[in-house]
This record gives sequence, C-alpha cells and structure tokens, in this order.
Amino acid sequence: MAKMNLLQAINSALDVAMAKNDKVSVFGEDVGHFGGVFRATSGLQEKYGRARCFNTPLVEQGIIGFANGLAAQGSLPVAEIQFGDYIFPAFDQIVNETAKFRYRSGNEFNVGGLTIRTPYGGGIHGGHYHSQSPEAYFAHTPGLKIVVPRNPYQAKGLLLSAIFDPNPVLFLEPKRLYRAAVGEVPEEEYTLPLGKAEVVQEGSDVTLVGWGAQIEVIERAVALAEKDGVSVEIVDLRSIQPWDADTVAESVMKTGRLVISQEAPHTMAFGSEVAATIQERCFLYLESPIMRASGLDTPYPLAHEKEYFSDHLKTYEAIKRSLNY
Amino acid sequence: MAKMNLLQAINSALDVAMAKNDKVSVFGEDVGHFGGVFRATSGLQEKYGRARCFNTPLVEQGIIGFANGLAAQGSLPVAEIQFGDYIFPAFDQIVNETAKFRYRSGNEFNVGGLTIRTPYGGGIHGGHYHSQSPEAYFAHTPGLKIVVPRNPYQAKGLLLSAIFDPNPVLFLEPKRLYRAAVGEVPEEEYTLPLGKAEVVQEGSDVTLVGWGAQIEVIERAVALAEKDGVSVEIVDLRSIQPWDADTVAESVMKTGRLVISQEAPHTMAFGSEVAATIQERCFLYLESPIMRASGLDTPYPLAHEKEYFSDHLKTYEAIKRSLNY
Amino acid sequence: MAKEKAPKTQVTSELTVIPPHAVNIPMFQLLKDDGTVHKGAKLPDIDKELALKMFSTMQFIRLLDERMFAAQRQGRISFYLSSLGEEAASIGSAAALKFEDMIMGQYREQGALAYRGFTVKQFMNQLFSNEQDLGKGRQMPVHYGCAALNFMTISSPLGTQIPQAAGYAYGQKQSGDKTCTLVYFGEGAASEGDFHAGLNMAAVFEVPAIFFCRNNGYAISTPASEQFAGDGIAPRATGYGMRAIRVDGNDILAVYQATQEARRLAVEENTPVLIEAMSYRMAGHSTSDDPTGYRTKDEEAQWRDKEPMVRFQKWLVAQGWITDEAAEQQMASHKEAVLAALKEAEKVPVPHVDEIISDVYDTPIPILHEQLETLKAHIRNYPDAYPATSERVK
Amino acid sequence: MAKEKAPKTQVTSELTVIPPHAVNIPMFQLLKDDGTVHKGAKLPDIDKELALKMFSTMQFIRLLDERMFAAQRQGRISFYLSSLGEEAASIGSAAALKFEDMIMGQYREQGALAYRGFTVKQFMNQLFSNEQDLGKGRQMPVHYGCAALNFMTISSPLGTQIPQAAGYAYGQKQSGDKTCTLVYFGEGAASEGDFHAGLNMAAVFEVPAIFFCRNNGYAISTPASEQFAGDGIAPRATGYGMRAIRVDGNDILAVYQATQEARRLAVEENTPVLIEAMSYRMAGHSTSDDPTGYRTKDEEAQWRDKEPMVRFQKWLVAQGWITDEAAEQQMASHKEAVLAALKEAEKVPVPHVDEIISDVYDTPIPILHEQLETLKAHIRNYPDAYPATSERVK
Ligand SMILES: Cc1ncc(C[n+]2csc(CCOP(=O)(O)OP(=O)(O)O)c2C)c(N)n1
Ligand SMILES: Cc1ncc(C[n+]2csc(CCOP(=O)(O)OP(=O)(O)O)c2C)c(N)n1
Ligand SMILES: [Mg+2]
Ligand SMILES: [Mg+2]
Repeated sequence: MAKMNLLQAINSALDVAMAKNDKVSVFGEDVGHFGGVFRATSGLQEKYGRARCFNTPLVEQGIIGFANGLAAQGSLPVAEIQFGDYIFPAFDQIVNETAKFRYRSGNEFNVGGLTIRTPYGGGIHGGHYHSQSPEAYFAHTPGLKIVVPRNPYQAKGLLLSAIFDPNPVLFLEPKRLYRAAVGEVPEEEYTLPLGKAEVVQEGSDVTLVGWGAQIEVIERAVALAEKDGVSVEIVDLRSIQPWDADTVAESVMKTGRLVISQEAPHTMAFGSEVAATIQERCFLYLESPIMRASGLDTPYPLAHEKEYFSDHLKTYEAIKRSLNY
Repeated sequence: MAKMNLLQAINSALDVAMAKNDKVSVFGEDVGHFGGVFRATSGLQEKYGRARCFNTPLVEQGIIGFANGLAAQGSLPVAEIQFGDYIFPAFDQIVNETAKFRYRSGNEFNVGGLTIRTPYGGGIHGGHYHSQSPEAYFAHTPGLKIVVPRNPYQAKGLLLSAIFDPNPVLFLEPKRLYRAAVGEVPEEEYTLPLGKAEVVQEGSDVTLVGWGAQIEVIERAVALAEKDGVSVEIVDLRSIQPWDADTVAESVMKTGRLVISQEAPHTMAFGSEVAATIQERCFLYLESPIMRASGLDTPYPLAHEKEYFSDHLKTYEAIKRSLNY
Repeated sequence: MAKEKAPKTQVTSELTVIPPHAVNIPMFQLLKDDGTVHKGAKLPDIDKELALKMFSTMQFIRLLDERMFAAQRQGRISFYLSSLGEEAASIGSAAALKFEDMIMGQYREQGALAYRGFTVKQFMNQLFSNEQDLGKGRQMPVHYGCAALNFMTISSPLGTQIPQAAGYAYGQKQSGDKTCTLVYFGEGAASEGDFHAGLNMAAVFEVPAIFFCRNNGYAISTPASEQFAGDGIAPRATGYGMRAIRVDGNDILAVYQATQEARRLAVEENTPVLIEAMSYRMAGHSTSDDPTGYRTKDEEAQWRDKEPMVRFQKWLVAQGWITDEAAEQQMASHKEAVLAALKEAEKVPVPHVDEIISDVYDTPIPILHEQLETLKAHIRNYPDAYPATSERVK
Repeated sequence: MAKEKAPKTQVTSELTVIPPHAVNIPMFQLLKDDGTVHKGAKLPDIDKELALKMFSTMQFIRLLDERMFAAQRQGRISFYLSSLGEEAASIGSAAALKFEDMIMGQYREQGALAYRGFTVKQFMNQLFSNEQDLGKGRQMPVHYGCAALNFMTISSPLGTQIPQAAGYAYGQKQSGDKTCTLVYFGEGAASEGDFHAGLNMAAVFEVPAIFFCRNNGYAISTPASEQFAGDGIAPRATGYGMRAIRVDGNDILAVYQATQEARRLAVEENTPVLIEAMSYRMAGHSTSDDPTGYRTKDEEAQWRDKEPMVRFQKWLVAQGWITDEAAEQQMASHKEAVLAALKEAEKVPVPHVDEIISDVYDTPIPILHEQLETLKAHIRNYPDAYPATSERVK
C-alpha cells in the first residue's frame, strides 16, 4: 500500500499494465516524453520506450481511429483524449466504429483491447471547454463500456479492469480530484469489477446515487442531512454502461426514496435513465418522486461556475424535497 | 392545398424559404444538380442558382463547420447530412460550436440562422448505418433545438419555422415516410410552432407519447388497444428540444398512465427524459409505472430488423402492461 | 531508409506565391487502352499462373456484379453495389500483396476479396444475410469481412478505415512480422477529416501502410471537379511528407507493379505510400442510384474504351496465355457457379434470433439477456409477425 | 482570374514514385535577424504612421502578456496565454487587412485584436470575467471576441474555426462586399480533421479566405517534428489546388506584404491562400505549462536572437521614425495604462446571475426560466455560498 493521489493511481495502473503485457501502449497529445498535460503518463516513455508511450499529432478523430485499428490488430491501446471536452471530434470513431466493430462483423473482428482515458468535469475554472461531463453522450451506445472512478483506489482498480476487459471502455477521470483525492492504493495489480455499483454507505431513509467526483459532493450533502437525523444510503454507480440497476433498485426498495446528483446539464443527463428505470422497477416502493440535482441546462459558464454547479447544497435541498414530498 | 408526400413537403418548404429570403441557401452531399439522394432538394439549383443550392465535398464536419461560419456571417444556411447515421463526424461542430456559439460570445455572434436537415430511422433494410435515430445523442445539448415531423403537413410547417427561427435547429426527417406518408399540404408559406407538442387524439385511460415516424406505429398499436375498449390519448412531441413537458404532464394527470414508444435503443433514448420528468411532475397521478417500448440495446441489425424494432405489437403490449399493472 | 527529412528551407527576399498545382504527378501505365504495351516499358515479373488467376478473378467479379445487380432488381436482395470498370484496381493491388497483409476496404473492392479466396458461397451468404454469413446478417449487402482472409469487415461510414489502417499497420510494425496494411477508399471519402488524420499519422509514425485511392471520378452524383480543386488525390501526399504514385487504375499490370513497389517501400523501409488509381465508376453508385441524372452517355462511352478487363484479355491473348474462346468458356463456368450459389444461399434461413444480442459485447450484459427473453416471449405471442425467426423460437 | 485548372496528367510507362518532399517552398523575408533589409529587397508600401501603429501594438501586447502572466502567478486571474515572440505574425497580418474583413483567431492573436482597436479596458474585462466583458464572463481568459471590431469570439476546441472561415468567406463573397476572412491557427491545430475540411472546401468554392498558420514549432509540448513528417504546413496547399506563401513570421514587414498579396488574391480573384508564418513560441504554452520539461534553453536562446520586436525597432530607428528612447517611453506609458486598467477591472463584479441563462437561445426556453428561479431561491437561502452573485439576488 502507498499513499497516492488519483493521478498517481492512474499512472500506477498504466505502469502495471505495461509491465504485465507488452501489447499495452499509451498515446495521445503530449502523452510521450512530457507525460501528458496532467502528467498521468509521466515516466512511462522512459520506462517502456517511445514505441509504447508516444505523442500523437493533434487530431482526436485520428487518435481514436488509429487506436481502433491498433486494437483490431490485437494490441491493447490506451488512448488519451486530453480533455473530455475534446472527445467530440472522435465521436464518430467511437460511436459508429468502436462500439459496433464486433457486432457488425459477426465477431470476425473486435476492438475489445481499446481503452479511452479522458479527464472530465468542472470545478477548476475551466469554463465551457475544460469542464464538461460527457458520459451521457456516450451512454446511448450499445457496445461501449463507460467507467468513472471516484478516488485513487477505484481509479487504479477500475482502470486495470478496463485495460484488460475484452470490450472497449471509455474511462472518465474526475480531473478536479486528480491531485485533491489522496488515499491508500496497493502498488501491485488488482482489479475492481466493471458494471457493478458500490454501496458507499448504508442508510434507510433515502438512496443517493452518483458517480465519480460527484460522490464527494454527495457525501458533503449527506453530512448535512445526517445532522437533520436523516439516514442516507449512498450508491456509487462506478460504471455508467452497463450500469447496475439491480443494486440501485434494491436500495430504493429499502429506502423508498431516490435522489440522483450529477454534474452534467439536467436534460438527458445519465440520471434520466436511472430515474426512468427505477420508477419502473420500484414503482410500488417509491414514497416520493425521484429527484435529480443537476447542472443547469446551459453550457458550462466560467464566472457563474458556483451557481451552475450541482453542489452539496443543491443536493441537500433535493434530499429534503424527496423527504418532505 | 395539394397532395404531397413528405419529401415533396420538404422540397416545398425549401422552395418557399428560398423564394422568400435570398439569404437562404441549401447544400450538402449530392444536394445540388442531382437534388440529393432522396431528391429533397430537387429542382432548387435550377431555380435559385448554383450559389444557393450546391454540392459540398464529402465531409460532414466540414459541411457543418462551413454552415456555422455562413450562419455567423448572417446567412440562413440549410445544411443536409445525407443520413442521420453520418452526422457523427460533425458532432463536435454541432455540440461544441453550433450549440455554444451565442452563449460563449455573450451574444456578440450567433449561428441562429442554421438549420441542419437529416433523414433518420429504420424500417428500410438499412442495417447499422442507414437506420439510426440519433435524436437522443443531441438532446443533452443546451443551445440546440431539435424537431421531428411525423407527416407532410408537419414537415413543411415545422421546417419553415426551423429555417426562420433565430436559433440553430436540427431537423430530423423520418425517411421511412418520405414517400409513404402523403397528405394535404398548403402550397404557400405557413408555420407550426417549435417546442410545442400536439395532442393527436384525446383519450382517458392512458397517454401515449412518441414523435416522428413512430406516431404511425403508435396509431396502429392504439387501434389494437381500442378494440379492447381502451381509450388512448396520443401526444406527438414534435420537438425534442425544447420539449413540451407541460402538454405531456397535463395529459398524464388526466389519464394516470404513460407509455412512450420510440425507435432508438432503449437505454438513454429520449423517452428516458420524458419518463424521468413526468414521474417527478405527475407522481401522485400515476397509476402504473411509465412504460417504454424501444429498440433493443444493440446496433441496428439487418436480418433481424423486425425483431429489433419497437413495432405496433410491442407498443400494444406496453399499453397492456401499463393498464394491467 | 531513414525518414527523408524535408530540405532546409531557403530564404528569399522576393515574395513567392506557390501556384495551386505545384507538383506534377504523371500517371503510370504499361498497357495502352488497346491492350498493347508501351514501347520500352518494363513489365512486372508476372507468370502465367498469376496472370490467369488475376484475369479469372476479374471475370468472376464482373459476373457476380452483373448477376447480383439483376437479383436486386428482381427483389431477391435488398441492395447491391457493383465495381464495374474498377476490377483492375482492386485485383491488381490485392495480387501484389502477401496473404498475411491486412486489407481494409471501402465497399467497392469485392475483387480484392475474391482474389484472397472468398468463395462464391461466402459472397452469397453475406448478400442474403443468411445464417451462414460470417457477419451474421447484421449489415447491408456488400459489407463483407473475413478474418481468415485478412480482410477487415466493411463499415459504411466513409473514411473511418483510413486512420484505422495507420493503427493496424503500427501494430504490424511493432510485431516485427514484415506485413503491411492496404486500405482502399474513394476520391470522395478522401475529403473526410479521417483521411487527413490517417495519412498524417501514418507519415509521422512511419508505418507500413498503403493508402490506395480509387479515383473513379464520382462520389454518388458529385463529380471529382466539385470534390476538390487540386490535381486529384496524389499531390496531398507531399503535404504529409509521404511518397505517392499515380497509376492507371484500368491497367492491371501497372496497378500490380505500383502496388508491389509501394509494398516494398512500406514493409522494407517503413515508409507509407499513397497510390491514386485513376479509373471510372462505369455503373451507377449502387442499385439505389441512376447516373443518367448527372452524367452523359458520351462520357460513359469514352470510358468504356478504356475498360480494364478487355484490355487485360487482349494482352493475355497476345502473350499466348489464353484464347478468347477459353476466356468465354471460363466466363460461362463462373456464371454457372454464381447462379448455383445464389439459388442455394437464398434458401438458407436468417440467423437464429438469439444472435440479435451476441457480439454487442464479448458476452451479453444483463439488460441484453432480459431484452432477448422479452423478445422471445413476444415472438411466441405473435409468431406470424416475425416469420423469419418465429419458427425457431421455442 | 479563373480557377487555375490542374495541368493535364502526363502518361508515363516508367514507374514514378513522387518523393516525400516534392515541392520546395522558400521562406519570404525582408528584414534579416539583425533588422537590416535584404539587399535588393522591395519593401511594402508602408508609411511612418502605419509602421508606428504596428510597433506600438507590438509593445502593448508584449507588455500586456508580461503583466497578465504575472497577474496569473499572483492569483489575480485564473489563466493566461502569452504570444511572446509571435507578435509580428498577428499584428503584421492584421495590419494588411481592411477593417471590414473578418478575423477568426485560435487564441494567441491578441496582437490582431489590439491592432483592430480592442482597448486595454476591454482586454481586462474579459480577463477578469467581469460584468463588462463582452463575452459576459462565460469563457476562460483570452477568449476574446468583438462583433464591432469584426473579430470572432475565440473558442477553445482547436481547428473548428477553419471550416467556419470558409463558410464566413462564402457569405462575404455572396454579399459582394469585397471583404475576406482571415483565420489563424497553429501548426498543431492543422492536424485536425477540420483543417482538411476547411481548406478543401475553400478551394472548391473559391472563397475569399486567408488561412494563416502560425508555425511556432510546438503544440504544448509536442514539437513540430512529431506533429507532421512533411515540410511544414505550406505544401499542403498544393494538395488542395490552393496557393501558398511561406513567410518569416518574425519579420513584420514580410508578414505584412505577404498578407497584402494574399488579400488581393482572395478578394480580387477569389482564390483562397494558405500562409505559413515561421516563428517560435518563446513563452510556455500558457500559465499551466512549463516548457523546461521538453525543450532546451539553448533552443530558446537561438530564437531570442530572431525576436520580432527588437528587429522591427532596429529598422524603425534606421528609418529615423523612432528613437530607442522614444520607444522606451512609449513602453512605459503602455505599462501605466495596463496597470491602471488591471486595477480597475479587478473591482468590477461578475455578471448578474440572471445572465446565467441568457444567450443559450435567443430568448430563454421555459425550463431555463424555471431553473433560474429555483437557483435564485436557492441563492437567497444560502447567500454566503454564492458570494459573487448573492448580493444582487433580491
Ligand atoms: C460518413 C459518410 N457520409 C456519407 C455517406 C454516404 N455515401 C455513401 S457512398 C458515398 C460516395 C462515396 O464516393 P467515393 O468515396 O468516391 O467512392 P465510390 O462510391 O466512388 O467508390 C456517399 C456520400 C457515407 N457512407 N458515410
Ligand atoms: C480539439 C482540441 N484538442 C485539444 C486541445 C488542447 N490544446 C489546447 S492548445 C493545444 C496545442 C495547440 O498547438 P498549436 O495549434 O500549434 O498552437 P500554439 O499553442 O502553438 O499557438 C492543445 C493540444 C484543444 N483545445 N482542442
Ligand atoms: Mg468515387
Ligand atoms: Mg504551435
């Protein structure tokens, strides 16, 4: 065990994966010698050579196109998109190609070796284009797995699972926590399951669902609610696709209430799917409507970041609305 | 009034718009002399000249990038993407540029003149890449309007509204109905409101929500339900963004039941938002969970198209599940 | 060969505007339109067996295209797309590769696939989306693919395979197995952003890839003159610091030789090459298209005179390697094979409905199992509505 | 000028591989590194007033960059991005345009904006995201924009402005008002698919656009040698049938003259032009970057000797249009203005919270009104948590 921040945990996962299997390579803009603008790939070129850790030209559609081809060839590419906000030029390669590669070919070919890493989320004075949470844009895409860790321990374990999972995985890293989240992380290899939620805290009055950096926000909101004497169950989805509806439903059947807290703009954020599914599965158990605390339906503003953000206070208010319905 | 099919109605709308305002231009792959692969722009180059109706090179990101610039300059471009399945290379230009142009500049600049037309949907033996219903991919994007007509009358009236609306509009045309849907359409200009749903049929037992080509499927399902003595209210959303939650909520408060029928894969299709919002707004009125009849969570298959499709029978079964809960 | 560095930039105090067509790229041709060889031309090292295999593949593809186009017109398949007039480009290039090399197609390279050994039966199974289709009936007709033949499954979105080829070739280079990737695309698809991405990355990473552009003059109805203002596709290579060859795509010998040289450069010297094969799409774009709306009979006629199969046949006859009669007989036997396979494939049922959820992931995720069970219950309920699969749903 | 057609393709029976660097593109330079003029060089028609305006703008930008970089280090603004060393490229090109021409920037062209007349106060308002910012505090610092000055608001996603410039110029051409669009981008951004789209479309549609590439050797940490294998960006024009000029980006006279000629070609002859300005990013990429991790002090020192402002100053002094002392004084007065404006802008509050929903659409859609009302009620509930806006929420 060692104390690592989230970036170090990512770096350690990449290091372990590259040491274990020489088919693993990492690349993207500034990923090589420099180690990436956040330094997630720091030291890897020195250790594994320029052929396995390298800069690409500045073209996201090319990075993922190239990675698709490399994965189809049998390698395990880990492609970095510098910011989640810049993943959209690669949208076609991801949604039309990566996700459909195996199905369309009848399993003659697949890009299961591919992992796409990208930092996401706000709270860093990033404005429109360094703050977005794009998970919902991809969640409508059969064939893709989507994973979001909330802390260093998860980051390493889930990333190692993603890299060696025989399906393409989009791995979203909460950049706000890159250095802020620190915790004990094993130095050796370990994995955490994809597609499984984690009950972070048990409770009986209301279920709170979130993922990634938002769990920290939720925990602050829950602290406030607990002062009011409310017992909250917190579920961290960890995977957005496939997502663990069973664990959420089980929790809601127990608590009778559900609040989702999410960073992205409200309309069609992933919480919509959670709400739609859970109201169907837990209809007779729900004591109040499923509430969502979300970002506003605007692009991500800079000066009004605090106001835009679905922070702990807004989440706390949603809990109260759920309880006092 | 004249009898027109849906394609003719589109063509007529473009004709009326181009005649009315010489800032309107239409372009895209094969859109010029040939009139588009579906012939929606047929005759327009002859009538309005090559400068206002023209072929573009084969590059969707360029078509929308070019259209964004042209709209920013003050023109009213109507850009065609040949198939909805091929809109993804333009995803960045649409989601990061078109949608955020006005907001990010503090209204110094805008691309409000832009309309993007594209055929969508299955049922034409198109397989993976000529069948997708991509509306949900865009519905998470503040700044964009999204419109889907269900018949020739709507197609013309909504398209004219879209072209002259001071906001960028994504206009999705149900290609299955291009020639199949025929109806009375005024030859002159008229408009239908954006952002407003239409109650297609009133009823009291259950509300059915859909949009575009799916309304026809819903009507067939409703015919079956009516034989069972069920009274169904049908709501056609017409606009996906902004969507008319008020009209749907009002209907559900009356009927107490809601079924959504949609073509796209189930998870994170637009019905998820409808369900999430309506369970919140109509919680005390709902007599059964909101049901969704959707496509399967797979890419769109060819040989199993019928099996994949959320057809009238699956919609009918969903109605029954809603009623017999 | 080490990467050839750009020459040091000269400084000039005179304002120099580089003209729009600064490189002059000639077209390599061995066989003239009439099938005779250019005087003094050095022919590729090609023996009778190889030549006849190439020719027979051309005939087969021509026949297949003709019959399946007709089958679509008869409503027996939903869609078809012919490669009429471009057989030399795909077959000549495929013949110059090693079997281990990966081929990535756009969709009009059935010739390359046939050359690799895809059987008439395999073609038919795909075209009829039946349960023997390697692609499990999931994609439209002509979206072939075969791992055993190193032929990547076709995908409709244009240009996406181009950066993928760069990535695939990177993997080949890493593996050290001295193979390359050849990727086909049309002059229309070369307008896509993915083209730019793929060629630039290939040049930077020095991968063993051959970018083979079939410039057939049209992208559906859009003529090349409205697709680009440059002198075709080949000069773009210069912008990437890449080598280029322009070849007569209707001259199978020239295509063969050009691709051989490109392969040598790619594999032995790790320098990717862009080949532009000049040809003409003699048929409509596909069965959904009618070219009379956008081009003249005259233009089509001119290109008929440059037709690649007749040209090659003349050369073969002049070589004494075949007679016109033998060629005709061979064509007839292709016809028989095609017709027989067509009739057989037509009878094979579509894949079992269970296949609707396989291969989305390596193993179906829980929601897919649920959806399949719901679907099967539903089919049992309404068997008549799902005739293709209901009989096998118990 | 009618579109220059590609020459007719020659046929050759000898296999010709076009080498990777088939066009030779020299760099246009008038002022040598030491500020003296090349012998025999013909200088542009530039008078004292214009020259001094260009110089003063260079000084202002250098000062602004220096102060605001420091202000970021002091925590007064969240981010800054300097154009150190590239002032000649942006200012020289902007000076060659008409005011009515549209400028679309990448983000490192504050010089062009200042030349157009953006005031120091306007710069500061944007940098502090205050309520006087034309962009309403919505984007990160340096994302300037001003409709009144025909300077399109900067957007972070790289390359997106390139096809937009083609579209904007198309509209200008249609309007018949004899204006053009000049679009800036880095050699890194030129790798994006949007670059390919924009240049090809511009060439096909013959629009009055100038594609101005600042080749400053780096894209964050990535050196140009890992960005492309070609001879820079200029030879790509040939691939699109477009004209190109390579110019010394550190020589403001050469940049001015090259852009003047490009503008003439664009507006009078409707032929777009690609300009590649060779320069060097002397500072880090931005305040988030530290270049010592990826390049040597030596390399930086070499480029300091080619520095554009000193070079221009030497020429101005030699012309007798300014003295070193006057230049120094002018710099001091820029400094005063910048410091004063900084202090003032810092005090201006952020925009009212109502602005959070304006401009998403031309008028807010219903859900935005609801969200704003909910937000304001929430702020009233927790005023301390939203200190920037709560005071003004009643
Ligand atoms: C991304 C994308 N856009 C549009 C299409 C529709 N489309 C199919 S083929 C085609 C023309 C392709 O022309 P070209 O690349 O020259 O190939 P050719 O058909 O001439 O062989 C078009 C526009 C598509 N398949 N993919
Ligand atoms: C689409 C996109 N990808 C990545 C980034 C992150 N990024 C910002 S600046 C930059 C480097 C740009 O280099 P260049 O175009 O050469 O311009 P320069 O900074 O040298 O002026 C990168 C990678 C971005 N802003 N947009
Ligand atoms: Mg073509
Ligand atoms: Mg640069």
